Amino acid sequence: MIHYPAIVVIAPLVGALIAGILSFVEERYAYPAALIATGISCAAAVRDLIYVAGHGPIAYHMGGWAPPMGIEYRIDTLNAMVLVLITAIAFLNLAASWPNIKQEMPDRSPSFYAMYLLFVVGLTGVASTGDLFNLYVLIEITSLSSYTMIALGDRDRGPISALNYVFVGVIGASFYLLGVGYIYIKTGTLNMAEFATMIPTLQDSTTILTAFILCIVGVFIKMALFPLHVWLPNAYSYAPVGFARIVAPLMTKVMVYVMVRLMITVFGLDYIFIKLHIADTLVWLGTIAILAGGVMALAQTNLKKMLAYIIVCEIGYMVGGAWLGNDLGLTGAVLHILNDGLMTFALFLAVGNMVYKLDRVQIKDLKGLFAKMPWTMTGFVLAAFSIVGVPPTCGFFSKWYLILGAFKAGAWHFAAALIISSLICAVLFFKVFEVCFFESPDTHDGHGSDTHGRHTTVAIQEAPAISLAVLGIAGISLIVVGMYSKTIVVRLIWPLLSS
Amino acid sequence: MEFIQSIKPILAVLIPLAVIPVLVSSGGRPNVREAWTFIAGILSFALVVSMVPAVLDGNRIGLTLFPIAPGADIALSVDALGMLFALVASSLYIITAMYSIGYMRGLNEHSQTRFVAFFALAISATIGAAFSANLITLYLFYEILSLATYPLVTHHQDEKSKVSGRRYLTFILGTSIGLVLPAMIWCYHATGTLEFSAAGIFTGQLSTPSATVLLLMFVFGFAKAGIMPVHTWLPAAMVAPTPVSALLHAVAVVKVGVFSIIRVLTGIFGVELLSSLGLGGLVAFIASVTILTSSAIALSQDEFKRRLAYSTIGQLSYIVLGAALLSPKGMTGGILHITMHAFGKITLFFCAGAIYVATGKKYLSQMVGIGYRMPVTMTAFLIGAMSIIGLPPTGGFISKWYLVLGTLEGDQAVMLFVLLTSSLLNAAYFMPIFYKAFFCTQAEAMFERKFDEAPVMCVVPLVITALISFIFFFVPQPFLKLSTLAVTGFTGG
Amino acid sequence: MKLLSLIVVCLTGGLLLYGTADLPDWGDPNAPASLHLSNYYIENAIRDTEVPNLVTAVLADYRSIDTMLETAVVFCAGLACFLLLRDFTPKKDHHYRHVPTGVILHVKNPDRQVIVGNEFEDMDKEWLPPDTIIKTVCRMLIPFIQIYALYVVAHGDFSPGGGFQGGVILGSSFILLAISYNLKYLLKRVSEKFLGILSAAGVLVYMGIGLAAMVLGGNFLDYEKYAPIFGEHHIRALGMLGVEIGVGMSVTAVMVIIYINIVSEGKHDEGL
Amino acid sequence: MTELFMLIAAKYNYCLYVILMMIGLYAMIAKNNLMKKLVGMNIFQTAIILFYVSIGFKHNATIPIIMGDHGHGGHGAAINAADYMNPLPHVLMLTAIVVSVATLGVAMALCVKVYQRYQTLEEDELRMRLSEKIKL
Repeated sequence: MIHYPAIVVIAPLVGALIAGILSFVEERYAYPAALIATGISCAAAVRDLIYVAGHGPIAYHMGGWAPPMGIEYRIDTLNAMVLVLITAIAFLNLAASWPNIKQEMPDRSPSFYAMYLLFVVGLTGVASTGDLFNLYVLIEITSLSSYTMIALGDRDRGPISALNYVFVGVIGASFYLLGVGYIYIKTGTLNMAEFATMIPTLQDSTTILTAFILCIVGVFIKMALFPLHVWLPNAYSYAPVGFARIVAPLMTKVMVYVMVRLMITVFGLDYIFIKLHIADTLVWLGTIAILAGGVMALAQTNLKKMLAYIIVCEIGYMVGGAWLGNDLGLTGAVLHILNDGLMTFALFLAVGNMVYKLDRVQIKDLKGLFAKMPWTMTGFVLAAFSIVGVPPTCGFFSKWYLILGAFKAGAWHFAAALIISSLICAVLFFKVFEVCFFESPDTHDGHGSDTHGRHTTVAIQEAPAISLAVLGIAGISLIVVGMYSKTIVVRLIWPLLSS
Repeated sequence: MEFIQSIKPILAVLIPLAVIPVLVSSGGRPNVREAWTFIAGILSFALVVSMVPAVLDGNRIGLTLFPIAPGADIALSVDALGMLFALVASSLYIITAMYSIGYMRGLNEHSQTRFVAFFALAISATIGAAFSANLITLYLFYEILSLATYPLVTHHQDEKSKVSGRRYLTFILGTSIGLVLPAMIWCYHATGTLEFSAAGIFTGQLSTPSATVLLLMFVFGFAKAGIMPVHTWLPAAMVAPTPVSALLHAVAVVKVGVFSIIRVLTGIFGVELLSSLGLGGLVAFIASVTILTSSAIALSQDEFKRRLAYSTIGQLSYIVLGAALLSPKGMTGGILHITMHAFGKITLFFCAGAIYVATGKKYLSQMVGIGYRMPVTMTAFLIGAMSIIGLPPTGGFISKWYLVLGTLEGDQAVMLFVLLTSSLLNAAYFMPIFYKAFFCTQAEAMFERKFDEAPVMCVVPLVITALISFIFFFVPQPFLKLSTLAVTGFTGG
Repeated sequence: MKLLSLIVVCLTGGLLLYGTADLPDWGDPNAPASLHLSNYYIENAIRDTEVPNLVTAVLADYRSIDTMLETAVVFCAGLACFLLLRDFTPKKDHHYRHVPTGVILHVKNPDRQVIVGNEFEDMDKEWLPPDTIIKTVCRMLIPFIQIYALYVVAHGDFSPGGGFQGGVILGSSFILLAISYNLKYLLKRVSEKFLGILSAAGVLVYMGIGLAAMVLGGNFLDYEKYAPIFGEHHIRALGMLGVEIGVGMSVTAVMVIIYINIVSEGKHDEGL
Repeated sequence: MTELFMLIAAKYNYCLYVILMMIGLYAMIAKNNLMKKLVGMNIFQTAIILFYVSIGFKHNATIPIIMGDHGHGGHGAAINAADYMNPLPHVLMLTAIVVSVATLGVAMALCVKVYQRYQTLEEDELRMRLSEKIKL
């Protein structure tokens, strides 16, 4: 009897509770407990992936009840992959972030770990549940813990941006809840798989249409798709670094996973693309998101804000790709969930190291960083190349599938947007590299030292070793995932589409 | 003609890559670091040479590394064209490594470890591009090369190199992502594969207008080939130290651009498709425009390295012109010119560097009468210049000879006229330098007659490359055989 | 801005109303929602779980992972209030009242402390004298509220009630104590450490029951698997009771934590 | 006209919940004071709870607690589903109520923190104080 689906979700919850207790009893042991919890969860997720890749989906009946009556956790290749991504990043981030967390909130870091683990519980739950209402509860856990942790960041603007995020998040979650309500009224069941069998008979009922629109709009709000993204830049740039490193790569990507899950298993591909005619409007929405995200990122002076807008741009990739209507576009979107999670994680790791040392993230303050923090900058450069889409790294390969899907679907505007956004990202990152490479740290603003040959050798002040090690692992995984993207696609994503 | 499975190509690519951590770690001790560069250079050159006999008798060595998508995976395969280019790149790497020791120590440049490390990365990317079996592997190494050379071009980290670095990137990265990527994906979408094959991958499902658009996207996409509208990054990149300009901008970087265009013309489109659609003439026209205008601009350039840069742009378009003639002789001439131009132009860049190290002079107007002070450098400059112009005792003559035969074979009189006038222009902008260096009156000479050369480590590579381009005239053997073999592969089928 | 939001709101309203066009009428018995799944619950929930209150049966047994995550949300809210508002900086000045004479001392520097005993009494800044009537009534009322709360928790199986409702009532009894007396009075009896541990322990109880089922071979939260230990009879009802107690514990603790932190803005000295 | 009226009469619970929700949504978006936004949020969530609970209602059916002799192993008389209300929406709404309470608690804690920092809860004053804070 394989219990891995349950262990993946339960382990962080047990860890959170123990860390919660330990924060009152023995503060020292809270961090190791958190580390062990995420480690177990990561191991279970990997075992899940191996099992599912080998033997097909697992259906885990919670409480021993068969699906329509009880809640069922269905793990197939898609969410096994996403689960491994979530738990791996959670574990690595926890290992890398303790210096940052100790620096930012010395007096309450044990309970921060408890809240962090609750966030991980929410994410892993969202990625593995097979029940529509249970998904709402898990989305609430994720957002509740992210509201609090964002407010712990910047003294002046943290609470306000968290509050804005609360209002927008509640609207999003409630729309989704309403959509589930409409589904429940029409079919009487809350289980995804069973609802999928009922869809063919209810093809043309207006309620199912409104239910679909409500669910999708709710997920778009949580995903920060372009017109609804207003809360994201403030929330992610004023969050504490330890938390920004996990919310940036995962929160929006898991919501994209929910959208893909809604498209494939719940409503069914033929209902969405044949019955409804909103596919190409959503591809246009994706295109606008890509371009708007890129342009706004160009205008930023704060490095974290710039990366936040790049996330808005990446969301445009995935939404546009998923709605192209052919298997290549969907493969590209799913592969991009994995790649973009890794890329953003590596980027925010590097930014976290910079903040740990420099404590300022305005781009103009990053002078001479290649000399001062060479290893962090190499990690940052590798992640930047992956976002731009330079071949050895994984960003290129998901763009490859997305553009192919766009060609196949004849969506020239989407393909053009992808190319233009790669160029914009190139300009963005080289604007930062110029500041870091050319100006040596002690020259005053304005002109770099243009005297030939005379250079101050700057002492290397690197971030702590553990953060660098994790940044190294993230960097290497970027290239490895890139190289093995075909095995990922053929073994994990295509069986999904054919089923 | 069969496919030998061997790991030699990947080893040749990995050796310079593997040596980088060693270089970085031995940063403190310069001599150890230089020794390691040499070991890497010699090892990879030996590996490349060991593959020559197998390639010469017609079969290809290769290996598939990572499957990326059905029909497009990262794979290396060495054929005649790839072998020729890899031989040039790896041999000149050793010579330039020696030269850069002399140059960098002569001017005690800062952060030499970073310089050497990125140099090795650039070379490994070049060899990788030479051995790539399909368009996606070529694109992969092309991108790595353009990003690896950015820190080399902007080595001085001052305002001027920042501006030229920005221009370098906008052109190279902009065109490669903006034009080549969509074009490549368009091909993959249309045909389902990106493997270079003699008969081209388009089996008829490509209409003329879309074929022209695709071809133009590729030609202007590979901005490293310096075709006219996208060439401005090359003169701007002259702000880099001379070893960088010498190897990268005379041999590695620009040659990868031209090499990719040839690969696309012969491997993706196929000679029959191009001649049937008449696209060869279009590319030839673009190339000839570049040749004439760049040679004309070179006349007016006073700075030594900028003049050499514009002459490189002209010479590169010779190679593209050769490939675009679609006649066997023309293509052989074009491919052979890769080698001849490489050795000739690198000599000239070495001379420029030597003069700068010895006298600190950059501008030609300040070099009147330099022959008295640095006769060895200037005679090597003469041989290099003659090879570029195409005069008999040097190797350049042979490739120009085949190019002219190619134009006659393809009965394109206009191209013949272009070749001859540009040779005249080459002579027009090289000979005055030599003349003023030696035959100037006592009053004008800016240097007294004392024999005072650049450091030995600079002059020796100078002399070696001059001698090689001289010997090529008599025994061009490995390269000529390779280019004829490559051409029979493309046309003969 | 107001007009724009009005338009948006009316738009969504229109969409929702459009959606209700072919919904079943209110309360008609053969609407699809009340045919498929709920009939199964009504007909054989009593047979499977021997718990007459169907809502608790579904809540704590059929969909028990939902409720566990629900208690996790409650724990998360309590932890959030602690994390956000709690500040440990010591208070700068103190007010003491000398009980026999009624003189009020205002001690300015923080390290000079006065021993709070029968002679001196710690006092809030906006100190309002505790009205004896309220104090005595509340002192009498609170025990009965607490007993009623425990009844509600325990009788979730037979009568409407359960962990959440009972926990809230128990929590409100503590809050009543804090309102009638003052916050320090409550904190003396129910320390912050106790509340923190209780809130986590509640969810751990719930989790423990689930994990034990896994250890005994069943799926997570499958109460059948306790049969060999607790006997075959009423095993699911027992499982549910244990779960309800866990929920009640954590809800009580979290209610009190939220009240304390918000009222005293995290300083845990004066409250309402 | 009458059948439209009949339609409204039969489905008046849905109209009610939509109106309530729109009030809540409007308050959340348009109101200037943060606390009023919180109240709006609460109305918004309560409207959805009303909608769910109204799904579960059946005419002349009692609350979903099975009374009398049906208990103990179910060998008593068969239970007629029509005369008990649908328990599932009530379960779901128990969870949704707890979620809205938790969110309200966290949002209120955030408001307290904002007030501690800026001494105001009015949106426009906040924006003014924020901008002048950036300048100094």
